[in-house]
Amino acid sequence: MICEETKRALQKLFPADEVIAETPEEAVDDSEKKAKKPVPRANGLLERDYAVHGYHLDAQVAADQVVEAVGILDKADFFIESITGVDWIKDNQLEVIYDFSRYDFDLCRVVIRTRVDRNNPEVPTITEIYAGANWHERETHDFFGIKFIGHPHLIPLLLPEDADFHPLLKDYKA
Amino acid sequence: MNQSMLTHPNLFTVEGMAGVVFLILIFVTLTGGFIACTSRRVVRAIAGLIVCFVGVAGLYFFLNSPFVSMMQLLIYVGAIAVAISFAVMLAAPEEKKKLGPTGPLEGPLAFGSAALLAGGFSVLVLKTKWPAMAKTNDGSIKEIGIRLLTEHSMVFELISIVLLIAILGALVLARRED
Amino acid sequence: MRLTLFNVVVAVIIAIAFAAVNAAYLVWAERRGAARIQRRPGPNINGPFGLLQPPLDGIKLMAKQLTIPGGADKILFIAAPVLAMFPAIMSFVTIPFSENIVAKNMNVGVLMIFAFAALGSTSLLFAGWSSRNKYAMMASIRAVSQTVAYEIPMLITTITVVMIAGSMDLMEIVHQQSGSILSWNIFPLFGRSHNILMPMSFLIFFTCTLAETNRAPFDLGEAESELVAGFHTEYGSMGFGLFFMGEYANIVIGSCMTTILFLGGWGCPFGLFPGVWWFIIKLYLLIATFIWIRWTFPRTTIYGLLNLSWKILIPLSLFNLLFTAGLLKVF
Amino acid sequence: MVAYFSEIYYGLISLLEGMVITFKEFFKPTVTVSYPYETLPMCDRFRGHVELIENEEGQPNCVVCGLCERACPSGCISLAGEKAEGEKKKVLTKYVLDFTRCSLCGSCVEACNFNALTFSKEYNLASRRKEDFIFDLLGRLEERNR
Amino acid sequence: MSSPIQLKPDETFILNVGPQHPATHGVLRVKMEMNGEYIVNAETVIGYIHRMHEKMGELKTYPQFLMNLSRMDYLGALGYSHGHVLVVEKASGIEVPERAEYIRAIMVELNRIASHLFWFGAFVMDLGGFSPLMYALQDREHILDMLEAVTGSRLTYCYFRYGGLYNDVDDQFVASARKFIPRMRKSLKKYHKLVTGNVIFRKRLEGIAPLSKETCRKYGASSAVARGSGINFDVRKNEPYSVYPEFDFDIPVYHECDSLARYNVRMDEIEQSLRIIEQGLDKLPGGPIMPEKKPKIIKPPEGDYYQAVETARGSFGVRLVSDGGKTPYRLKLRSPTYSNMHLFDESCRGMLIMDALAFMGSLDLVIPEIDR
Amino acid sequence: MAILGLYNNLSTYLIIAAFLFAMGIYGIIARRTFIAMLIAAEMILAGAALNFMAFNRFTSPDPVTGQIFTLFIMAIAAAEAAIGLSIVIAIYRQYDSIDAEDVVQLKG
Repeated sequence: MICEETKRALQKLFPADEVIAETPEEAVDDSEKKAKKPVPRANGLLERDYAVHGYHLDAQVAADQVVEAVGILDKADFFIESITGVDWIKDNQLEVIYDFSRYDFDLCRVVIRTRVDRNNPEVPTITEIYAGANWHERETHDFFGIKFIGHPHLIPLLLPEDADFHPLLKDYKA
Repeated sequence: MNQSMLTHPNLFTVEGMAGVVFLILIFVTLTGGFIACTSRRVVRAIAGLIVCFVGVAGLYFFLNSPFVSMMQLLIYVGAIAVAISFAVMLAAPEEKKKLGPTGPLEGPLAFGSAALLAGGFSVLVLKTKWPAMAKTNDGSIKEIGIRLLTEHSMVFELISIVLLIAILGALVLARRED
Repeated sequence: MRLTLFNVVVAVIIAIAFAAVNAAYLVWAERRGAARIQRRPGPNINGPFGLLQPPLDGIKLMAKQLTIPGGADKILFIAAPVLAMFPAIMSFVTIPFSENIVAKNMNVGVLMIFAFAALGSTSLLFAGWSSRNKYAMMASIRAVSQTVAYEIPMLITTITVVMIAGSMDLMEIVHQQSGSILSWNIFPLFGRSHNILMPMSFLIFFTCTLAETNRAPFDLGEAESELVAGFHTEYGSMGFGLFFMGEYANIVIGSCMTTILFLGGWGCPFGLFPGVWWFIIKLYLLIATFIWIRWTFPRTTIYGLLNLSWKILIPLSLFNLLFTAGLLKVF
Repeated sequence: MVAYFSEIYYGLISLLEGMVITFKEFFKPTVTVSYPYETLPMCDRFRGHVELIENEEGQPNCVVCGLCERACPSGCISLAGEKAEGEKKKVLTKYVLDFTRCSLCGSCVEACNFNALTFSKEYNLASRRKEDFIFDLLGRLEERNR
Repeated sequence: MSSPIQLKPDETFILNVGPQHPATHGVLRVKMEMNGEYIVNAETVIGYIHRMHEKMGELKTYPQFLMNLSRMDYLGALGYSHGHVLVVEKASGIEVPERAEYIRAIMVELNRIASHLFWFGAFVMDLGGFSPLMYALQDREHILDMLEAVTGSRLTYCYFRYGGLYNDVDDQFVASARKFIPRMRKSLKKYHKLVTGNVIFRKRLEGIAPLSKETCRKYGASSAVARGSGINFDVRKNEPYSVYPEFDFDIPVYHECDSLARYNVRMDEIEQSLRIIEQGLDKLPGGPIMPEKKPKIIKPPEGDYYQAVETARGSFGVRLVSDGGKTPYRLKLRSPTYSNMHLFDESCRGMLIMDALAFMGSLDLVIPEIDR
Repeated sequence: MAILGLYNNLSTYLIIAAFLFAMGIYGIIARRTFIAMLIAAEMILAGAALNFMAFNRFTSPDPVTGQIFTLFIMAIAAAEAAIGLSIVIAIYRQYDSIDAEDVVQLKG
């Protein structure tokens, strides 16, 4: 199964002890428990319940590990679904979410996320690996102001070309 | 003065009409030629050339040769002028440099020599008495065809070879070296 | 017929009027025909069957301001639409609608029509060039390369017919097809030609007329889905109107030529009424086919179009020429 | 060589096939409706702009609960009512629909629990002035009753 | 079709296709660097009708946002609503009655046919044939009439509700849908004869604009763009949702990778959608269309949810990040044409402009859906 | 109305031909781009052809020869234009200019 293989491959990104500590298979879906601990989740790989969340693997990596993690998925023939961001203003963090899926019937959806500091959001680009990430990264830059280091053409895509605001930030007021 | 100058056709006869049309044709020819040679824009020069050739075709028509007149339109306007326009569009798309008035020899010099030529020829033409001879045939299309394939067949063949070589040469020259 | 001042003036006026009325009402016919094919009513508000639509459109066009884009070559920009109309009207002069209805019959009639058709392509060239618009420029280059490419098979096919008739006089060509319907040039076995390839040359000629007049499926010069409006992108008002009229006038001339060269001109398949009506029936049937084709097919590509000319039409028409020459020698 | 001629032949055949189809279509009746002169009836569930429903006495069913106002995603409904002396229910005094912002989603009708709102069948709503699209539904109701 | 010729900088010129160019079907602009009729480089500029649906999603409550989905794609609106209601139902655990699911599937497939029909007409019009558009619109009109009779609107349906539907279908709808299926099959035959077989049409599409599997994967293409390149990918089959596993239908896949393959995929999809509708009408169960117990205010529990559906234009994904409030914390709409369009820049290099515009037509673009 | 009878006069044609020829000469000398020179050359040819036609009409006993010669001139002109234009295009490719002065390397 490709899911298992990918999981194994992705797990190599994390130090062994960390993975064991942060892989409570069932507990994660328990929303009440999660609500009690407001601290953002530490980096690690989670296996999610597909029926509830709609994806299988959820890997949170450090910003500098993104390229490596995406490279693993590229080798396993995943296609890029989307890239987006989430503004966790309470934690003073921005999250970048990469969605990957597969064309064949061996279903496996993988989510890779990374959290960066809200004041200095910088993530390396993955356009070198997936050319299709280009627009997705530009869009994320438009909406959240996340800078993708090494992106070839990081100018506003959906917003007007002189836009200097980032509408999806929670503190943005129109 | 020539013998034909003595006829004075009335404006309201067919001959008079023809005279008016002829004057218009002279005007068209010379204006077209003037534009073609002096215009600073290439495309205008080509337009002038086309106008000039249409005028010349009209003159041929007056010279009792509708066939050559139509061929003039077909070849010069339909083929040569269009080909030149094509070359302009291919070679000078931006028209960055307009055609300068001055060339290797300065403008006045060229004008002088051209005026000298035109004047000299005109004087020569008017001074000379041209003998007229009796016609031996009517110069119809049929006659042209027969003569082309009998008397002038050699030239005809050579011309076709020249054209063929020209086409091949043009292809070779214009090809890009990949 | 004697050439008098009165005759000439009347002939020119009739030619212009014929071209203009044809252009206007062919637009109407085209719109109605297209609507019928697409199961719509088409223009039906102004006058009975919408017959007042074309003059009203004309008035609207004339009332509009002629705008000249900045940076355009003004003289050529204005001259181009006139140049589009002029050859079409000149060509009408020599077309025989019946034995009597012809402005000036010339013994080089065929050649004259081709000469003026060649003049017509320059108008596209200048329109595209002088507009200072990239779309117009590309379109005009396309349109001219297309006309140049299709002139060749068209001329060769015409030469075939001229060889059979032994004359370049349009009247003469029609006269030789007179008699029964079977002596028309399109029908191979009974007429003068004995050439079984005649239907094919008719097809080649018809295809070439489509291409020469920039009609669909060969309307690359005004390919509206890629080049906006082609060479007349920048034209509004009567400039556009003249191009429009020129296009329809060219269609009429192309159909006239097809009728004369292949369908026996004013020759009637069976008596009934005078020849000129037969000529007009044949003419408008051909034009209806033009419209029918226009609303059926998608557009070709520029290379598909040139390939069709150079790889199919020219070889076939050349073969046809040689074959006809051989037949004429034999019979 | 065979391929060359068969390509031409089948190409011609395919073109003729297409022409036969358009020829057949030419003689079929038209299917369009010339709009300003003829119109089609709107279907029962057509969602035009909203309208108030009246009871038997010609008064609106509305009890001024404000559910529609809250349900509207675009904030185009504004209504007001007052409690008359001795009455139990509030009486609607103003119901304004800003049609320029309405996207005809029907949330207001769905939110209404008192059968007070419905969709009208009006669709000819063109105007040059913005003010024409501020509908006073109460006034419209009165006008209908007159 | 690549141009190996090295060009001098002044041998190219910039052609600005759009935002009001007839071939772009809306306000899309492509800055093309041309060498004659060949495209050297292209840069797509989008965002002219960007409306920030995602921010609206964050500001509006769940039911209030429903109507925005149908404004994303005006041709195949129901598919987009479907994705949204599915993710919210999944997140908040709402059970959907079986009848509602069947009706949803039927409606989405009808809408898919309508969308494909419009695309067919517009695509042929891009190639210069106008009449097929009118024929396609006639057939589409039947679908719109049916949908209007049920949903109350013709394009921007706001029909799906969390847990069910806005209103039920009646017998008249079932009858007209049953009548529609054979009629559509007959029209399809007509289209194939009029357009698909036409030699001009085939010449324009065969072998034009090849897209490799690898390109599709790198750009995340879906729908006919992927299936025309030999990728057997359809969310309805790969990731079955709703009642799609109950239906017997095929995914048309073509391996030619050219524009004609993409065309063929969509035309075959109409046929497959007809099969789904046929089965759906046969199997349509009775019962309610809304669940009996449904939370009054929709507040999905905290978490991160994703749902992909196959709309007429490809794989549409909705990511819902909820913090347990009345409004979503983050709502990401992954539109399929966004990825499909992105291909264009790279793939059109070296093509003739007319081929490139035919290629653009074969991508089935709906600009409001790209811009969101 | 003597002016209306001009069309029946050999000298008229010859003078027009002389003017065309002179304008062609002027163009060749004064213009510096190849295409303009080509246009001028076409005009010289036209002038010559007009001369042939005029003599053919008015003085020659055999009115066919002149026409045939004119036809040959047209063929030559067409060949010349084809070759000339392809040279122009080749030169443009090589030197990025159709200006005769820019193409200095040809001077040898």
